[in-house]
Amino acid sequence: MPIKLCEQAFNPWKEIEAYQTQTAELAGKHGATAVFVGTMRDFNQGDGVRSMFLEHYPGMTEKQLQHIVEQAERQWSLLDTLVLHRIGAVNPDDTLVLVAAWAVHRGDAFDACRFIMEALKSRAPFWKKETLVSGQARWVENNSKGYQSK
Amino acid sequence: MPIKLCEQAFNPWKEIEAYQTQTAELAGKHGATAVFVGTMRDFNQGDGVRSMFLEHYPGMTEKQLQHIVEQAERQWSLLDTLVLHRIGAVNPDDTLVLVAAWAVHRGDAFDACRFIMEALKSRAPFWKKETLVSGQARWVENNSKGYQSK
Amino acid sequence: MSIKVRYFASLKETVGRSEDELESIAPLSVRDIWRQLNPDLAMPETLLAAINMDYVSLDANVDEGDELAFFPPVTGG
Amino acid sequence: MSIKVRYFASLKETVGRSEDELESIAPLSVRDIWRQLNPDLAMPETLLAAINMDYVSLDANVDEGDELAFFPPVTGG
Repeated sequence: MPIKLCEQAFNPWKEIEAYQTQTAELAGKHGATAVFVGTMRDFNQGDGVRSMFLEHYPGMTEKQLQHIVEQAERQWSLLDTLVLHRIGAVNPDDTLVLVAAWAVHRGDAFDACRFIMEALKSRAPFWKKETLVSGQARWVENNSKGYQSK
Repeated sequence: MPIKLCEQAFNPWKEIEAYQTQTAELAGKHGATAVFVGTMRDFNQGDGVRSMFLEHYPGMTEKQLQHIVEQAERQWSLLDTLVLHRIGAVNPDDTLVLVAAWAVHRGDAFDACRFIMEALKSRAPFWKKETLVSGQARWVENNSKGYQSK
Repeated sequence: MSIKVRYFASLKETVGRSEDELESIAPLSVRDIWRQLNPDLAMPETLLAAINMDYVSLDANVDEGDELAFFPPVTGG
Repeated sequence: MSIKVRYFASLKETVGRSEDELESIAPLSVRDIWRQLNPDLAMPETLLAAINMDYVSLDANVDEGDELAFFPPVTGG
């Protein structure tokens, strides 16, 4: 269940392939892999976007992602997971996030991948600041509060 | 929306990467890619499996997959899809199926990928015949009828 | 003109043939054709049928020139 | 011992600082600390808080030595 924050651009398909190849326990054992890749678009809320900065809370980000993956592992029958998230300066078409889940059966892989992704969106402390084509900078807003404190 | 039946082993991650790279319209436009990869296990229903043969109904397979993808495209907002399915003789750890869906938003990509995969399992005319480690051959059974004729 | 009938997977092994050719004058349903071609074989409960590569019910009518296929539940993916 | 307070993203720009250090004798809630450190700034409705990198409610008590963080709704992924 590696979780990595990446300061440099990464190729999600090469990352999955490399991880799967090096993880001998998966060979012949997993029947299902569900993957989500989030990519930076060059357009958001009606404006062209030139670049973006991904701020995060070092330490808390890793801790929350760890919680999320452990929760998924308790809830579904998983063989392995992989979570990569970009931090710092990013450009359109860069991969922002990769979530992969390996399981024997497809239901577990699909459900866990989606759960991890939704939980990451609402709980992992990342914040996006866009620089528009116009030169203006703005924080991306999240209309839902996301994490609901009790 | 390419749909391909593959007689030879293929690497799903290289296929996605190659398709995405050659499809210029996706660059900077897609925010979300959801992928499912089904892989042959070396174990099924309590028995070691040595190899498998994937029979299909040529013509109907392509027609049904086309229907399924078109249905997904009507139901969700998608930028593109890719469906590859292996046919013929396969070995453990070979990829059996790859479904990818590209969209602006993650909900569409996730839902469409899962829909295509579930519909493929119930409607695409493929049949698996396993050869066990013991040498015995058997057809894989589908306990649900799958496609419900009205 | 005639009706081409195809069998797949385990069903092909059960009936012992992959294809039949049927000359018919009267209108026939999918069910009628099965009975006519396989009089000694009960229709499997989970039997699926397709006419011209689209799924149909066992009561569907088959026309001259159609390709009718019989097969067990599918197990791809 | 003291309480370390951190601000992130747009909130950091709004308060104009990334960190505060607070010496406290009385027991304080997250809400108390916000008010003490930012007396002229209404608490944003969507404010999130974490103590030692776990989410907490605004009524949670903060202990000496804790790291308290304030930030807006997250937008990762």
